[in-house]
Amino acid sequence: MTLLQVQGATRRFGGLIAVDNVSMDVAAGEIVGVIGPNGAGKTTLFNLISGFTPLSGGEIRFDGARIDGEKTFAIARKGVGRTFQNLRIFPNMSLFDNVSVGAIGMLGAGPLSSLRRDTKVATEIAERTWTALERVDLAREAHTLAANLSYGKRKYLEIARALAMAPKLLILDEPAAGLNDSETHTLAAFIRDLHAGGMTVLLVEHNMALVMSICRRVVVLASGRKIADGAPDAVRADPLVLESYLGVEEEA
Amino acid sequence: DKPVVKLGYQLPLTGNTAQYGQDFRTAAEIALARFNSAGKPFKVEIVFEDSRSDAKEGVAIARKFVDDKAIVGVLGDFTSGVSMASAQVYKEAGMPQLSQTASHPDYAKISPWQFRNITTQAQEGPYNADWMKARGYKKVAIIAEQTDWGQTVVSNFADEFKKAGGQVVFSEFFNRGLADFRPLIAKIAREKPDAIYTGFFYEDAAQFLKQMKQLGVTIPVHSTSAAYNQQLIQLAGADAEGMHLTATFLPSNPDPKVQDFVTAWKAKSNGVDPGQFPAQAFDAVNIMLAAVERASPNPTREKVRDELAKTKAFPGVTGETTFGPDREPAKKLAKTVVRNGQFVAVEN
Amino acid sequence: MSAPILSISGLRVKMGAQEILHGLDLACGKGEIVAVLGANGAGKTTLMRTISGVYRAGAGAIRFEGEDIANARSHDIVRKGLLQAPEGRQIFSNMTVRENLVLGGGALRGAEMDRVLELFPQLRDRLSQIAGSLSGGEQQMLCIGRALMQRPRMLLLDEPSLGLAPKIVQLIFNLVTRIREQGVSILIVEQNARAALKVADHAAVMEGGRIGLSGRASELASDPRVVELYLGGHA
Amino acid sequence: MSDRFRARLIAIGFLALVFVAAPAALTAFGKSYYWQVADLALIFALLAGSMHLVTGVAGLLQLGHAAFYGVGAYAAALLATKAGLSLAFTLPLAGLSAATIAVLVALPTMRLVSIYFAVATLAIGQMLYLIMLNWVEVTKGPNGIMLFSGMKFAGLDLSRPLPTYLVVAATVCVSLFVLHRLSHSYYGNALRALREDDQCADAMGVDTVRLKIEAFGVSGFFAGVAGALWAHTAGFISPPDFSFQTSILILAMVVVGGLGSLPGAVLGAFILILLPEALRPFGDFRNIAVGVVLFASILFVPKGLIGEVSALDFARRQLAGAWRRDGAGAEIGWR
Amino acid sequence: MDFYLQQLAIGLSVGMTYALIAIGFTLIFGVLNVVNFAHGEVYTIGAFAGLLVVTTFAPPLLAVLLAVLAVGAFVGVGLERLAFRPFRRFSDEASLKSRAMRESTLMSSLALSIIAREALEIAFGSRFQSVPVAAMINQPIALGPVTITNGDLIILGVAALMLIGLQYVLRHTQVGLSIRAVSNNPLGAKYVGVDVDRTIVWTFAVGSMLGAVAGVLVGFYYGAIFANMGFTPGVKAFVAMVMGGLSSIPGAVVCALLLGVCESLSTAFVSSVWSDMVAYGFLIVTLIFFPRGIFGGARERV
Ligand SMILES: Nc1ncnc2c1ncn2[C@@H]1O[C@H](COP(=O)(O)OP(=O)(O)OP(=O)(O)O)[C@@H](O)[C@H]1O
Ligand SMILES: Nc1ncnc2c1ncn2[C@@H]1O[C@H](COP(=O)(O)OP(=O)(O)OP(=O)(O)O)[C@@H](O)[C@H]1O
Ligand SMILES: [Mg+2]
Ligand SMILES: [Mg+2]
Repeated sequence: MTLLQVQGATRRFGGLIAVDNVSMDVAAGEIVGVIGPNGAGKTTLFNLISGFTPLSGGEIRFDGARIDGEKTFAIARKGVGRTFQNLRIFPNMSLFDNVSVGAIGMLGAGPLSSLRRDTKVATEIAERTWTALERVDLAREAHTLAANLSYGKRKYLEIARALAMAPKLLILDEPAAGLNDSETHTLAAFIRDLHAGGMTVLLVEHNMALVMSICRRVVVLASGRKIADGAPDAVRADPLVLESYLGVEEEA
Repeated sequence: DKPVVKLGYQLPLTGNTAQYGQDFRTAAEIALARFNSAGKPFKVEIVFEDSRSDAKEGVAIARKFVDDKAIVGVLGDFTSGVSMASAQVYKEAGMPQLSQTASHPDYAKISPWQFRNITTQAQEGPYNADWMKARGYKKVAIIAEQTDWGQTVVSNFADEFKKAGGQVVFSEFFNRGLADFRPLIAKIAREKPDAIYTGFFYEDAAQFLKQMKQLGVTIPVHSTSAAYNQQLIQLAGADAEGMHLTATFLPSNPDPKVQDFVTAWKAKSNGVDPGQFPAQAFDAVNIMLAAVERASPNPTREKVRDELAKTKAFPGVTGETTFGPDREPAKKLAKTVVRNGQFVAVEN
Repeated sequence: MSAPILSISGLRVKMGAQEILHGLDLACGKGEIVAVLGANGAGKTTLMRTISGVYRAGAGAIRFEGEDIANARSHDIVRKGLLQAPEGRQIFSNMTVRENLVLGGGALRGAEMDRVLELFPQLRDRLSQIAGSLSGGEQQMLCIGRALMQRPRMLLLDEPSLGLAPKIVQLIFNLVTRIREQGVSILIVEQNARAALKVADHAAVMEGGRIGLSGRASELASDPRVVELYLGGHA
Repeated sequence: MSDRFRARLIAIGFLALVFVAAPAALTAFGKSYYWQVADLALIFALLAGSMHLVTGVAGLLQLGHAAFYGVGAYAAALLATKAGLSLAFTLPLAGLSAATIAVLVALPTMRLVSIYFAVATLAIGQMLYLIMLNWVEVTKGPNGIMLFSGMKFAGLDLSRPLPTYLVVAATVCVSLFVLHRLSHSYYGNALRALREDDQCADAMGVDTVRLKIEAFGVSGFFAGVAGALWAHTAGFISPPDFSFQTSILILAMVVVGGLGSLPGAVLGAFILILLPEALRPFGDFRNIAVGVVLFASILFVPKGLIGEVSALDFARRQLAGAWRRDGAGAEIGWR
Repeated sequence: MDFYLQQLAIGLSVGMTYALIAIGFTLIFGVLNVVNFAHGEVYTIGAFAGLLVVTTFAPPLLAVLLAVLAVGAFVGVGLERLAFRPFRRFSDEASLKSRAMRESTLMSSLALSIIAREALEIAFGSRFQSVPVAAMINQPIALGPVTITNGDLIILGVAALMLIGLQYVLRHTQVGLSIRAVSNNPLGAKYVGVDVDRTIVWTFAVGSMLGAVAGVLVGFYYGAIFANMGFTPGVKAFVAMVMGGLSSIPGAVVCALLLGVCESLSTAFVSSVWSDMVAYGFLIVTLIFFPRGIFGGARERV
């Protein structure tokens, strides 16, 4: 079943066409990688999907319904969780509080029910938050301020926050940036784990090793256009991709 | 030693209206010094408290005064707003309150404990209306500050002026401390009135007059005793020339009481003549002191109140004060004009 | 190792009550590339910021060309020719690309600008674009370019390959070698250990606020612990 | 000691302090002045608490808070004088009117962020102030409104100091409890997310616009309640009580106490009300002294006398304000 | 028609006085992204300094302005030391991003402004000071149906000079670039070798010089110098700055003029008491259509 369907998505910034008539599908339970040179429009594509940037043309469907034109939070509530390329954590909040926001947003909890303690909503939020924190192994530090975290842990914090939303589609924008090889391995295992649990993942990554090892399908963007879409090995051998993205001397 | 009777005085000693409060304190100190050196069988002390023209501070001060059993009467506050908020406390606790300036029409109605010795616009407005009518003005523009007092300036004047057959061609308020009166002046000038009747204090008066000159508008200006202050002439200079206004107090009045006060005042304030408000405060304090004296020995708040109510033809520097049954004063008003940098009395 | 251009000894840095660097020693020879590896949170960025005078050094010495620059003010450090392309890029997001570069360049702007744009042709087309709207990789190029504008004697790079496409990463590492050939010494913090060890002369591994291992880059690249921890298990 | 038990203990201790110890001490002093100051401090504690929700927790710098205080005061005064309603009705109705106005004016400004929002609130505050001052037909303009009736409830005369104090204290305590629950529960977390990064919160499914409006409305409600308390205790209100200076005073309370910290806001209110009174003996210099104290406290404790972290920790751990995970007893606070 | 022309002229001249204050205010906001609540007091101090100079030496206006510039610079540097620098000791990320820090400087400058105002009040009283007639700059000049004053021309000249000078400095000099860099990203500025402290001190000095000159000019224009004179124009300048988009000085000037015209026309068409209402309403409407001010940039991308 197709979970996400992007059709002819276009986005212009003034004269610049950042995303140019891109179409792609993501089936439920898939892990799809999006790669492409810097400035190819990958983040912009993700912003279009998650509703941060309005489309200049085309349409986006999620779970069968059109979501372009919807408000960002409404799209999130439909089940699109994301992380940001330039980390966006809540620095003056504890890790627990950071992650809880994901659950709070999804449950749409209002002020009245918060007047009583230990309501069902509250328990549910706590439950989801702890689960997400444990999942990324940050539960022990749940009470420290997010600002005191190192870069790598912030990445996991962001992921945990998205997981607390219990999304149907998880969008990761360069999750491995700033991680060393062994950390990347851990991350890869982590994502595979998520996938095994049934999560659909769409990710942008420049770390080819990660992309090649976890994605069944890779979409390549260049200058806003889709130039390739297929199995990792096929994409890797594509001369166009080699030239514009990977460079001649290829990474191991 | 002599027994001590205490009075409270709540007034703005800091903040935007501090200049008025400071003057009241100076005037009160003069009055008090006279009284205490006159060989009375008891001594009076005045407790000054700064209200900053802020109602919440005023109410707290009122409570403080009420708590002090030795205080038998209170003077102040400056603005009607603060005076009236405090009045609720005095009403409930039974404390005579005499304000030198509160001009809100409802102030004295709050309870039998509230008095004031400022001429209300109920008296001054019609007086000015008749005066201006007599000077032959048919079309008049009115402006006044947007305060409780300004409201009474406009309504009392306009009612009488219209009754006398005049026409009010323009009537508007402005917010106190308005920096630029020119849009308003231009608007008045467009109506081509014979004269302008104004309700403002001396600072706004000075700005208004200077800016009229700036725009080349030469319509005669009349005002109330609130603008009566030597500072007006200092600030506006030649632009103040020819402004007409009423007053109950003239420093040039040869009456020895007045001259005595003027000398004492000048000694305390760099030789500047006192204006209407200090004189008002000076009289208020004296009226209160006289009531205390009549209520002695062992004055109580009730006794002081009753004696205040009996004040009849009290000879003050602002003329004689009599409290009617409504605890409002009746005063004799004088006509003045600014001429050669002086306020001078005129007949017409 | 040749005479060190930068030598750090016994450096201690505290953030609030917590000590993050506990007496760290590190040296970088003139004209050398030294790579610093380390897990997340090891304190690499803290070290880099302290060298540039952004954080206060609690104790210890930082000598640059023989002069102690510990706790010197950051602009004096820059003036001595010690430049950094920091973590998080720290570009001026609502100024144009050109203004960002010019700010880096001071008096040298004209000549250096051409050189830098030659290295990063992609920036040339975007000179008057607001820097905040650049893509992540473009911002990284801008950040390095900005540091190069001042003709550094020594360059500190904090994860320069972060967020860059493989092709650009290669470019950056080629660049690092080229910059070194021009006599600039380089201290580079990298998570891409493989690439970093390839270009570096020396390397050090940071663990919990101290230098754990250090030595020639080629030796470290075959050290089993490094292989295990930073090279994903295979050399 | 279980957290429930400890929370009860603290709550009982606090209530005893406010409703037994304080009145007893005040009665012993026998000075109505102290009662007055206590009432005032409580009213401003509520004002600061309500501003804390928007400015401290939700991070929306609010420069027009006094206007909602004014709307509440005017609503109460008009209802009491025109319709003869008693305190039991005027309090909630004043809150509701202020909340309604707050929501109405919030609607067009919710797209604004940071300082733009602050200036919009400043403008709205000034506009409401001008309405109070100049809409003479309804508000009586500069003449203000006098509540001859004093404070009455169900035929009881509450205008003596003790009953007045008890009414004020009870209202303020209940309101502060609600504010405490709002800012220390998950709802507070949503607001905090808004403060830290609204775009990011949006991506988490938080309806930021609605949240802003809600926070604004709730904060307006309690400011309105405070206004009603002021109207009934003072017996006379006029526009200058609700000017920009009052907004700044409330903001100063929140900042001195610690942005984001409810106990801080309350403490800040106590300090900035009590200090100028305590400094009366210094005469003309007392306001300079207030400035100096303000300056020193910001300089030496820039995160506030009770910072957000410790306030949250206390509220969640000691007051059992945390919500918990089913089964596992883990508490959620800050350490 | 003449009436409206006259009102327009008055509005422009009122707007000019707001613009004069807004320029320095915006400059300071531009570097620190914090509101300097004490700017109104700098303005007041400038006016008092000018008055003292005039009453003791009676020098020509230009000399008064120079003296006031010196006072302004001094006050600005002092203000920065006391109210702003102490809060830069925190360089960790949480503090840099924390609003508490930003609001701390807002409050510290507010506290200093309270101290300054109360001190002025104790020293000079809160009454209006009388300005010697010779020093006043309000000689009427008739331009056809419209009357303006020599003060309008002087203020226009000074404001234009300030505006053009600052625009040149900010856009075309390294100093100006540094100022904008510090405003945009103080941490980044450190990495490119900008002396952040010095840049900030200089900006404060210059901004306060402009503020002080504004004070003395407006003081001599209206002949109203008093301890609380900075409050209302300070608020108006703040509003103009925000309407203009915060960091755009020309934007602030244009909006200050708009505000002035708006006030005088609303007095003409409605009434004086409601003129502020119209001005604030105008602000709200502007912000609804331009949520980041008329000349403000877009929000940073995600
Ligand atoms: N708000 C904007 N205004 C103007 N240009 C923009 C804006 N957002 C993005 N762009 C431009 O659109 C292009 C695509 O940017 P995008 O961030 O999507 O690239 P990307 O593929 O994510 O690159 P990277 O891998 O470096 O993150 C870039 O050239 C960028 O400069
Ligand atoms: N402002 C701060 N206050 C308290 N602790 C901090 C602060 N900044 C950093 N730390 C802590 O210092 C340690 C080192 O952080 P640093 O950013 O230097 O690590 P790093 O080696 O650069 O990691 P990464 O590879 O993730 O960038 C981390 O444990 C971090 O939590
Ligand atoms: Mg991207
Ligand atoms: Mg780092």
